[in-house]
Amino acid sequence: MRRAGTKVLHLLLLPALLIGLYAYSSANSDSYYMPTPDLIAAAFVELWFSERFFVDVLPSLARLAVGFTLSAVLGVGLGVVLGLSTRVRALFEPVLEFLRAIPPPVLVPLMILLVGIDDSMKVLVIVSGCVWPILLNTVEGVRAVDPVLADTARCYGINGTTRLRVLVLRSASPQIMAGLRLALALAIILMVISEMFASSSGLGFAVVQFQRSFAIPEMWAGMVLLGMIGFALSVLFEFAEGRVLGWYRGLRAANRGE
Amino acid sequence: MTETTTQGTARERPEAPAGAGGRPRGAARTGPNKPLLGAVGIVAFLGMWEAVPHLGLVSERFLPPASTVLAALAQRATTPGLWIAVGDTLIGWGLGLAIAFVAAVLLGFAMGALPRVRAFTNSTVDFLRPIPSVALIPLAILLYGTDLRSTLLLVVYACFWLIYIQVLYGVADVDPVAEQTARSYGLGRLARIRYVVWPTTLPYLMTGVRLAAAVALILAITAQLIIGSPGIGQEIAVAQSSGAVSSVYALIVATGALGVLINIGVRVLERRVLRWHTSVRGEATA
Amino acid sequence: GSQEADSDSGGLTTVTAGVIPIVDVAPVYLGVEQGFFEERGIDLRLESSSGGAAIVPGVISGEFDLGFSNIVSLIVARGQGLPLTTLTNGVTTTGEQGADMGGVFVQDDSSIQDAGDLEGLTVASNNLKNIGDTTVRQSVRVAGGDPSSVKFVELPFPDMPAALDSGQVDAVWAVEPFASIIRQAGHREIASNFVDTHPELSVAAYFASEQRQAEDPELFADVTAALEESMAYAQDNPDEVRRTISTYTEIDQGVIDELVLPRFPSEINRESVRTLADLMVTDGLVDSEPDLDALYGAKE
Amino acid sequence: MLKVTGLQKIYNGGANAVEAVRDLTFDLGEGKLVCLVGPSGCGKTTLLKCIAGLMPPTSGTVELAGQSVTAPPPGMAVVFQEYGRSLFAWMSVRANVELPLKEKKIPRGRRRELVDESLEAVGLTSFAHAYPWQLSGGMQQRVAIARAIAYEPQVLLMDEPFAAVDAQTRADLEDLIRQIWQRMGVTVLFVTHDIDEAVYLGERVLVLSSSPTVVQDDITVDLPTERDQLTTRQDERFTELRARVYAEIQQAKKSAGAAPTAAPSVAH
Amino acid sequence: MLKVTGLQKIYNGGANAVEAVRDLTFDLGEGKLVCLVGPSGCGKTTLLKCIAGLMPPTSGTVELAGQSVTAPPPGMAVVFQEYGRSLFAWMSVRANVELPLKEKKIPRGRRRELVDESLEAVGLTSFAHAYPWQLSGGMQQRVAIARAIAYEPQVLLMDEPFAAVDAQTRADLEDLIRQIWQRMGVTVLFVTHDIDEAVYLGERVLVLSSSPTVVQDDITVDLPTERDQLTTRQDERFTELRARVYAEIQQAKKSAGAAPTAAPSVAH
Ligand SMILES: Nc1ncnc2c1ncn2[C@@H]1O[C@H](COP(=O)(O)OP(=O)(O)OP(=O)(O)O)[C@@H](O)[C@H]1O
Ligand SMILES: Nc1ncnc2c1ncn2[C@@H]1O[C@H](COP(=O)(O)OP(=O)(O)OP(=O)(O)O)[C@@H](O)[C@H]1O
Ligand SMILES: O=[N+]([O-])[O-]
Ligand SMILES: [Mg+2]
Ligand SMILES: [Mg+2]
Repeated sequence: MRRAGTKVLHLLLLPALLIGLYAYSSANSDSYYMPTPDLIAAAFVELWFSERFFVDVLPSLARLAVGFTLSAVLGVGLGVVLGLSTRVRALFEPVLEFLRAIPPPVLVPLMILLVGIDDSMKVLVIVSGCVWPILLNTVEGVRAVDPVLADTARCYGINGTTRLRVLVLRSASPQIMAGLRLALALAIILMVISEMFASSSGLGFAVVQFQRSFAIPEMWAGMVLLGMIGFALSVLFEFAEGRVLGWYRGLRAANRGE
Repeated sequence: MTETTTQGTARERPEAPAGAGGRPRGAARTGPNKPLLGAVGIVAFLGMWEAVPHLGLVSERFLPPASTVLAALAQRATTPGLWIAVGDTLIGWGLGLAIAFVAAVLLGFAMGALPRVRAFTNSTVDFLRPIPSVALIPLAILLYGTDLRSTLLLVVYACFWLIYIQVLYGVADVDPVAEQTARSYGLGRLARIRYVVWPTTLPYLMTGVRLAAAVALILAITAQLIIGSPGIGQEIAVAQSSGAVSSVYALIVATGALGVLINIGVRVLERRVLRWHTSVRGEATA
Repeated sequence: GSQEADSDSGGLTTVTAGVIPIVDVAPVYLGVEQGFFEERGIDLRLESSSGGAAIVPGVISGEFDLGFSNIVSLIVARGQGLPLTTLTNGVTTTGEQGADMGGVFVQDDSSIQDAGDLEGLTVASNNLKNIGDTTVRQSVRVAGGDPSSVKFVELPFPDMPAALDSGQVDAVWAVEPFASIIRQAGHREIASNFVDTHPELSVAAYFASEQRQAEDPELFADVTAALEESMAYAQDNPDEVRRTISTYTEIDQGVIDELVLPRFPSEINRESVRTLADLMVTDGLVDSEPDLDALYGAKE
Repeated sequence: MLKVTGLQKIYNGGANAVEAVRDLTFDLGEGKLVCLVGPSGCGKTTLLKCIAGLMPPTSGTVELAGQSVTAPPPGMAVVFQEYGRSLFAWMSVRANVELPLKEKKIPRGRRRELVDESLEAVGLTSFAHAYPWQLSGGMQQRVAIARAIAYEPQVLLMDEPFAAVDAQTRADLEDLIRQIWQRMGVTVLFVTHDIDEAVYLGERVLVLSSSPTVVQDDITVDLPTERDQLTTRQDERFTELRARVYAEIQQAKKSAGAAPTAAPSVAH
Repeated sequence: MLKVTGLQKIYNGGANAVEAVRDLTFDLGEGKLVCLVGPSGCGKTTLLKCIAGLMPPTSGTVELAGQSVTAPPPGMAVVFQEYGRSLFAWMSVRANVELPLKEKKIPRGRRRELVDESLEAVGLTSFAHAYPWQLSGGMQQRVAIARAIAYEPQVLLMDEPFAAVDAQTRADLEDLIRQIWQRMGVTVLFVTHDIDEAVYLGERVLVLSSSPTVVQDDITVDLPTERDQLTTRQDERFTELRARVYAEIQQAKKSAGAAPTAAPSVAH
């Protein structure tokens, strides 16, 4: 009971303070771009407790899911290959760094040329941005595999996919999880960016549309929803991470005598 | 895959296979070839790019071949305009990255050291992180107009989270035995941060910096693109709205080249500060 | 932001204008060149921005003293209560079918013959719920089609030539210089949507915030006069316009020579805007009848 | 000096609890050198960590110089069983040894002296600038020892500190520890699994039972204070004591073997 | 079976090179049990890694069953000195032992048997489901040993495998190794720093010099094949051999001490 209370406090205290602060400053400012929280809340209810949720939000979430999953597969896959071989890494790193530095918005025309303007383009935009944290973290995690453990695996003939599964991926997993966690938030951001092009619906499209038509409370309501989605996904992620990194957390806690 | 798995441990890589004369060959083979391999990669990439429009896979009007774009870039590089734009972009990039770095590191270490406080911030952090920088543009303009500070706001907002999250994971990675050693020898909290937590976090931080360096560049340029403050982004915007396709790609190439240079810088730094780390020491001779 | 218009050393008052680096704003570049602003003690600084999303908040915050935007965006902004009013007209359609500064284009071998054939098809517009889709719907309506069945997708103008070329959309609504680029690529124009809406349609305008204007009415009178003089000059000197364009854009000279220039009357054609506003109501861009008088301000 | 009372430690690894230490009570006068032996897994490391204030006991108390220990007390040095992981990979050997001295605000000149002396004592002078991971196992362990002795602690806790070094080096290091102990009056708690070593080094040998652990026996080593690798080990009394400790440990293990259900289950 | 010829190993840590092993030549017949002793840091681990095919020697060759070793040969098991780091932290004890058997495609039933037997042999049956980091140092080391013996190797390389266990357990494990060796005819190379252990276990003891290392001596242990912790260790020949090995090691260390410049410099 007490524990649940603390949890709720952890969850809500700071947001409540921040909302209070915002309410205070927006009430004392006549800035058009800072509507009071009640206006935002009203817009939120009106917008998202309607069929818009199904028209705009769900398809966006679907693209988000596909984009994130693809990024994870691609990032981890490529990251393992690059992490394991100095030479492959030397070969590809400059090109990858080149691509990484290019803003997704300016790549969109090229993507339209290559894959068209439908959902696959949007997924590609998401992937093009959020694969990087996963890729980089995987590379670094793989590079840092404990040499004693790697030697052990080699001696016992643990090769190929087993080696990948039981040695490389597992020991890199703390760092891979860091990458995935970053990518999750980026995926939401990129979902919005992707819907700035060749769209006619979607949550990102809606937010940009509100912004352009100066429907400011609605725009903030969209951002709040983005934040909530981010929060919900991160709770899910936390859960998944707890399972994947259970050993790691135990290991770190063990020596503290817990 | 099988090739790399049978011979790819971090420790083993630097060692040379025995030559007939017993002279180590490894250093000679992997060492100087690294930049060369990178150059090969770039050349292959440019070759593919050159081929795609020539083969008619994509119309030359929309994706000019690499040679055309590089020529356009070379031509631009003779004018001061490009260099001024690069300079403007790098200022926004560097300042934004530096601010994000300092803020994220300070806060990350503070939160790592104060898990109780951190528990109160998690929900807010998770809520704020997915809010896209680009959606903050009107707010930025309203607050700071079109000057550098708007760009900085966007750059800092996006980069801060990247570094912050990396630092949190890094701080959590401290080896308990090392931590206990430090505590038992009476190292205070600050000393432990400096001598134990900081080095453990460094690899994570370096990855964070590499990520953030590119994101900072991306956002500096996106901000210029949308807000119109001077820099490469604005040049891209002008070229785009003029339908000057080669110019757009030339500027993109300039951006990518900046990214490559920045990464080289970070890698050099990494080899210095992480020479003790498994990921680097395994390749020390390479 | 420059809340107070700064005075520079030459005794000129610095005024900042947020503009988009496109053909439409050539008159102000010309006006600066010709000294129309300086004559009135104004040092006009032109800051290029990507579009209304940046210019409107810039004007609201006082970062820009004035800005350039299309009429529909201004009507929407005013409808949302943003205290903006127009200064002068920006650009007006040529009024000539098939020879306007913007139009609807299809692939040359497409079976689409006129706007009526767009029923059920996909058309790209740079922004949705804005001037493009509203006027294209009107073209469809005029050609006897059902505008509600046309599907619009958002695509930036620079991406339209490629999207049309590769058949990813059935038609695009594009303006100069992309209209010329698309024409030069051999595509076909099927409608002049501005003309279909109104032969004298005011497409864009210069605007400022009410507050700034109230603070410094004389300055804005001078700005407006200089803008008007610039527009008149541009209207009379199309070659000058083409020459200026090459100074602030990177449009290919071959395209510049072919561009269809808009007209630059300094007066907003209120009847055409009324028509547009009615279409906005019909198409659901705004909930209620826009108060256009508020948009024009209390000047007249 | 050091007083352990009713110490119990239960590890709470998830749902299942492991009672590593059941009930330990003993004390240790100032300047004493006590060796701790016991079967593998009986809780020696656990006990040491509780004494060092690195781990809170489940129940019972640890007092050092009359003060209850809740955090690592000042003036204490620990040599960890996991010597490899207790060295900072990012620092040279020298920096590893020097770091605690810096924290102790020892002036640079003296620090230098202490580091040089202790590295010399463990035979690693020429490796001062190497990184720990460039050293062999035994060398790493000696770095950890050098760090502890350079620190000039009042209390020295050592967890199988010579496990990785060769016989000759081990003998040298044993003598080094006794010599430091005698010269500086430091209180030493020394965990070892080598019975000869325990008897040779200690004034007392504490024998722990199998887990869940209690003190099985507390044997006073009544050998002369001046000890010597050759003569002491040939001493008859040495052999007797050695045999007694050996028997106790076998006893400790047997009782565990007889009651295999007493072995903690860490299943999950 | 195993033939090491002119083996040299230079570590190339940055600009400065360390010649860990200078010139080693020896061979080892099939089914032999040879112990390797030598001063701390003399290159025993380095040698083992070269033999295991984990590290290419700088010059010289290693041949196993007539084949030049360039990668870990099949049928070989290694117990690493850094036992803690050689266990997979994300797997239970049981899974750690079972993993190589899975890779060897041993059927499930047999695998189960092997794992159970080997855990039983090292006394860890009740910890099968624990994670390695829930174990004490000695227990972790025993997991590594269990993994090696469950693997049923033809060649077994062990690097100070009993360093972290108590005397009694150590004696038991020594007997276990001899028993497995006799029963299965496995070729064993056993690194230890315990001279008694080397003599008790081996058929031959190889003594290495200080670094840069050569073979200092090669001593045949002419004790009866049936050995026993009590009687063998009381055997006079045992004491003689023991003394000889001890003298050799001291010799090895002394020659290094006499020429301190021979100590490799890892400075940078
Ligand atoms: N983090 C942990 N979680 C659960 N159980 C643990 C943990 N650490 C130790 N144990 C258990 O506590 C018991 C005592 O462990 P400890 O490391 O103190 O033994 P030890 O006497 O030092 O053994 P050794 O001589 O092998 O080092 C063991 O049974 C071990 O399994
Ligand atoms: N990665 C490395 N880089 C540089 N030098 C190394 C490295 N590994 C080992 N050495 C050096 O090689 C020499 C031999 O090391 P090795 O680990 O083989 O010794 P060892 O005989 O196993 O010693 P111990 O009994 O202490 O385990 C040592 O001087 C050590 O400093
Ligand atoms: O925050 N970003 O818009 O990338
Ligand atoms: Mg222990
Ligand atoms: Mg070794």
